Amino acid sequence: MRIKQISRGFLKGLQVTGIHLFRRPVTHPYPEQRAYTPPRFRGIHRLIVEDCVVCRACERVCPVNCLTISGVRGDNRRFILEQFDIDYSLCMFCDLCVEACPPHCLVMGPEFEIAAENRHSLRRSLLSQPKEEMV
Amino acid sequence: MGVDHDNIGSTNAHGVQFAVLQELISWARKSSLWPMTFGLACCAIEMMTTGSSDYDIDRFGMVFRASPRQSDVMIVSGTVTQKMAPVLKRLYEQMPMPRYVISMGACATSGGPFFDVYSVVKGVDQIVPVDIYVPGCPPRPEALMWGIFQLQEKITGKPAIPSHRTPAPLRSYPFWPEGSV
Amino acid sequence: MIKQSVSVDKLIETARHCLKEGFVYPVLHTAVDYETHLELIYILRNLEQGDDRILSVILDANAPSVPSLTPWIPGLIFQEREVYDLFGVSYDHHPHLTRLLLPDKFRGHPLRKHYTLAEGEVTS
Amino acid sequence: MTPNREEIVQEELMLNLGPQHPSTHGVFRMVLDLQGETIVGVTPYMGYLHRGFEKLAERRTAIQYQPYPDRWDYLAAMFDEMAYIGAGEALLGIQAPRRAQVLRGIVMELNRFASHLLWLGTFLLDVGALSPFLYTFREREMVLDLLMELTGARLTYAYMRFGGVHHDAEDVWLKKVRAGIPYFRQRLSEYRTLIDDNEIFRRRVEHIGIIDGTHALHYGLSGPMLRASGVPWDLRWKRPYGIYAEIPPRIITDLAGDTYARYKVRVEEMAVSLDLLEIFLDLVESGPIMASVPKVVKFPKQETYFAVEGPRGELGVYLVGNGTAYAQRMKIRPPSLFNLQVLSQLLIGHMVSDAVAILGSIDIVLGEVDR
Repeated sequence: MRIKQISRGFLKGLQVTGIHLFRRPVTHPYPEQRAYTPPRFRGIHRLIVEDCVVCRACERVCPVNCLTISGVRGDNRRFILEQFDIDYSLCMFCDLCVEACPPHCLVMGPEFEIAAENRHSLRRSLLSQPKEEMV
Repeated sequence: MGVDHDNIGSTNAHGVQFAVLQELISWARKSSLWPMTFGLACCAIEMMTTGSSDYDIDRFGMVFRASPRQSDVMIVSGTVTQKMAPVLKRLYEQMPMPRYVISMGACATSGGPFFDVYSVVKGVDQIVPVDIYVPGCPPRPEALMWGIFQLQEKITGKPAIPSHRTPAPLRSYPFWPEGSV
Repeated sequence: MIKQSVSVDKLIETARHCLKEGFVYPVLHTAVDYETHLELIYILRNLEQGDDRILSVILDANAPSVPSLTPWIPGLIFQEREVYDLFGVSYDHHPHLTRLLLPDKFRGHPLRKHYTLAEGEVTS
Repeated sequence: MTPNREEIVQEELMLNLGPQHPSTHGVFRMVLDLQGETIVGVTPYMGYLHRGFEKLAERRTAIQYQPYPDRWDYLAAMFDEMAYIGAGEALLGIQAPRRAQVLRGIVMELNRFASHLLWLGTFLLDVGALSPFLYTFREREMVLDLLMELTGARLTYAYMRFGGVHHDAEDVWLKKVRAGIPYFRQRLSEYRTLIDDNEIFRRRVEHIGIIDGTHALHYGLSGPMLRASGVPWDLRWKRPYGIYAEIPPRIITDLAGDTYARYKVRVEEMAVSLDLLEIFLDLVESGPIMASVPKVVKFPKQETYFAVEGPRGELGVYLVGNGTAYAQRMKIRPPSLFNLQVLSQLLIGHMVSDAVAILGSIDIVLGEVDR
């Protein structure tokens, strides 16, 4: 009786394992194939520099103060952006700055591969993003 | 015959031999980085996921070890508090040389969202030396893997990521084939 | 949210009365710092009727002390330790009153309003 | 010459488990007093992940604090958001529109399913089975990807807002979730074939860590821990919030109160979550997803207690406002911390190998225990 019970559980387990031999593998071939990112994915920020009015709404709403923004008043009384830095060692990718931006010029893109060897190189300026990142 | 570490890479009579040997050693180190199961907070869940079936970190020769004595790399995954800091330092000291530290997530890198909290250490680099910082809150498993590739590059001095990479596919679920509406 | 104010010396009596009425389920225990005084909150629940009872105890902010309810409501043992840890309220006759969350070397009680960051530096 | 059994002097041994230990589910530490293999005393230590969430609520504005609840209980972030947002909405007197409430229900049940999947995998890892970990994580990954498509992040969603939700769900996404339900049901029955009849698993978890209903009540246990002891208490229907008021109750209980009962209750709850998802998907109707909310959120001088039924139990927020954008005090009721209070009672008298299984069955998340 007991042997019957034990062997039943054992065979049922083997059956589940056996079925998996014929299933498609699920592992993503990551470094050879880029990672899947949905359209709403919250990765590294992108800034449309021309649209920014230096209102600093994003700086004020950021819970961790990771944004540094400064601008000068140019001709026809418009502010021109001088500095727009995000410290990615602090940023928690929470989307609040994007939500607060009145001209919708700050968005979050699909890139997330930004590991670095020291903390200072995680501080990035959004003014001069490489072209390939802007795709 | 022991290896004279000072001579590795130098241009003496045996220079070529040692350069090849060094390459072999760093290749071996790079291909068998055994991380320690050292989960602290939210990032630990993503670290576990990195070892699970969808990401399968074993492909790169990384097997999670439960003991610091058997591991080469410590992935500090999560917030380090003042209560945890002495434990972390002791675990680091128990690891054999050469040892590497990956600081995973904003909390371990700089305190992150908790940078002004009374009980949190502002960055794990105040306690142990860090090799690679992976930002994100928490970083997705691919971001951690990217950090691991950076560490492999640091060890060997050669690129660890293939130069040609295919674009990302659409996510296909078994119940929702790619591209169906 | 109907709060019942209780004085410190009537606390045990009121709690035992609540237990007799079936409010045995401890939901929450915490303190609120109003700088002039501390307010202790106990929320107890009667699972059969499904309603809550909230007890509020006003304490002196300088030397807060209150009798422990753990012998009657065992589910408060960690909660009272936590309030002792973070607010510095001392509970009389608590079975094991030590810091719950912070290291033993920690100075000060961080959830008090006048607490500053420098106060809590752990001396190692 | 080997001494007789009686002649061996039994000494007490102190065994330290943690804070770095693979089966403590985080940085939890307990010191076991052993007599031979039997546990005679347990001292739990916690606080290795104390991150001061309650103090942060007094230092960040209500809007700025919105991403933080995700980090309390990182396995079930939607419930933390719901507890904080629900408490805030009760203070501000806002009600979310119907579509937002249905969407909240959908994401919460998806998240409960994902959280129980992770628990199932790691619990079986604790009792010695490796392969269910790989299977449950495969399915969990699908749920997380569905949630990532909706919210943009995998664990820390920051999805709910005062007065609604942040993103609207497309029809395609809702169809995807609906297509996933039969698939997940099938996988769930596959796990049950693998696990339920397994003799080793049954003998490792049955009749250990028993707690009866009266004790469970007095210690303030909640969630599956309470229901596995035979107390039918589920906040989703006993204190309905949001859309749950319209759903007929399905409370899963078990009388045994042991580790196996807790396993059964959680697995049944996963099936209930899938059923609820189906009901919620039928209730989706078009409409706005945000109510009108003032630009600057200021909590009035009141206090409130709002609780939701998380995967681990009653997750409540006690919020005191003071008329500014900052809270006077916010207290989290962590279900895991209350559930941990019975740990020493559950463990004493058992073997060391049972300790890991019992601790796994409590399902603690240290982010929530220590806050």
